[in-house]
Amino acid sequence: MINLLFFGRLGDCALEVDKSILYQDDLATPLDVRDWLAKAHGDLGQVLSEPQVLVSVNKRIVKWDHPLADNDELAFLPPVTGG
Amino acid sequence: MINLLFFGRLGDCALEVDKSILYQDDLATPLDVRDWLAKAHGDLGQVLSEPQVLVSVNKRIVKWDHPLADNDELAFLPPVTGG
Amino acid sequence: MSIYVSVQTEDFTVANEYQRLRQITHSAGAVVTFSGLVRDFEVGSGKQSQRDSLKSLTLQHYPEMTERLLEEIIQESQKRWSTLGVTVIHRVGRLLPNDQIVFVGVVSTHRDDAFQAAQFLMDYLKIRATFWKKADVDGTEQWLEAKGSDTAAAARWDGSHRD
Amino acid sequence: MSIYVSVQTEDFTVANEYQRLRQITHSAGAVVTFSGLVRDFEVGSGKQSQRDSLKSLTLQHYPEMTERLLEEIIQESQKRWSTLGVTVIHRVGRLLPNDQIVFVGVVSTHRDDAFQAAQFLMDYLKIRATFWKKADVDGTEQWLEAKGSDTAAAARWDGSHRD
Repeated sequence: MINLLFFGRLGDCALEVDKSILYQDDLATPLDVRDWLAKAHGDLGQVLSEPQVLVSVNKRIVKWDHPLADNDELAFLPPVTGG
Repeated sequence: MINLLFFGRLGDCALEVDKSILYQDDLATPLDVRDWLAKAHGDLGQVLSEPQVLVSVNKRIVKWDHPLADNDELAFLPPVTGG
Repeated sequence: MSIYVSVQTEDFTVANEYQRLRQITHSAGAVVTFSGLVRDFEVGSGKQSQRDSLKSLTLQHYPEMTERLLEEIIQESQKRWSTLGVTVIHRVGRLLPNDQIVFVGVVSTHRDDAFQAAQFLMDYLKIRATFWKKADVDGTEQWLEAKGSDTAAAARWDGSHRD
Repeated sequence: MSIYVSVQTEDFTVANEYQRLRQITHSAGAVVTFSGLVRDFEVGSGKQSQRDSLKSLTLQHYPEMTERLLEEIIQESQKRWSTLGVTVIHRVGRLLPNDQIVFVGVVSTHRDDAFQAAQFLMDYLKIRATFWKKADVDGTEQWLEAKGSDTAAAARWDGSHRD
């Protein structure tokens, strides 16, 4: 399984999304997952493609072509607004 | 009268000095007072002449040729070390 | 060097945090504390029309990742300034105007280190730590946008200058 | 803008001073506090040989003049930064290692103003306000010399830059 997390305003666009997806060969990178999500949820695909959105795997920021492994935690992060 | 104050290490050199002096024509400026003090107290005259020593009249920093008036409070201030 | 990091829903007490920092070492010469408060016009870029309309802020964060990032920011500050102890506390959950939201405290031997490190920590925390704010403005909830001024503030620490 | 200045023998409580600043206005977004402590190696320029040998510090000041100068320094800071409240407390009399000696607190809408103003106030207070320190080092009393580093610290604010 790949566990999905959507933070900030991304969460509002991902209410309908199953947060646990089957780990499979054609979802090998965060980019693959994003494209796959975009097929079923066009709005979500659009916000996830904004250039400021970062992606993390197991709580580390990674590039969009980072290889995914089974049981990874994949999170989509809009620009932070703490402090 | 002119009231004299000596702060910090200047005070240690002025223990013997009368802190209240008669206002008179030949003590018309802080410089005059300093020179007059130096006559009786050579050590004090020396430390008061160090370039870092500032002088104030009635709690305002002034130049050494500032005119003195009766009842002025004249203070000699070494470099400050607060904070 | 003593580090304390906490992401919490509970309020913090500046008095306690100050005492904690002060007691770390007898070499302490300077303690700087920064406390951030929720302003009633947090929304947008200070538009007058939105003043006084903020009802609450809700802070979300990414547990574990946030704490680790805060520790990394503190380690980064230690490369630049000589500090004896650092505390970073950030609240999450629902906050009201005038509530305390973030605390940064630094104890050092010399005052410049404490001042600079505290300011650096706040600047980097704003652009690096995984917090997100949602504002309730008169009953309408909206996620806040990142501010360009925060990115600019953090950028001033780039390069090798220690000042 | 609310100003509180005090030169006092009594200790101060950071908690109380923080509350005073916080309560000045609901526009407060940032509170910065600086507390200076008496270090056990205050004497000289940090020579290791004199570490741990400071028994006490005795602070003298020029009553009325000091308070006026502190107010002038605060007014000067207001020309440069937008602050909502400033507190400066300086203790005089006999102090022991680890005692609190000076407090500067600033409340502002934005954090940069509070940080910069607090640092400016400390820098100028050190070179302008009429305080003198005498150290008791193992039973020998000596007046402390002004530090060149303090003059340099204050000089960085010269010119028109607000950064």
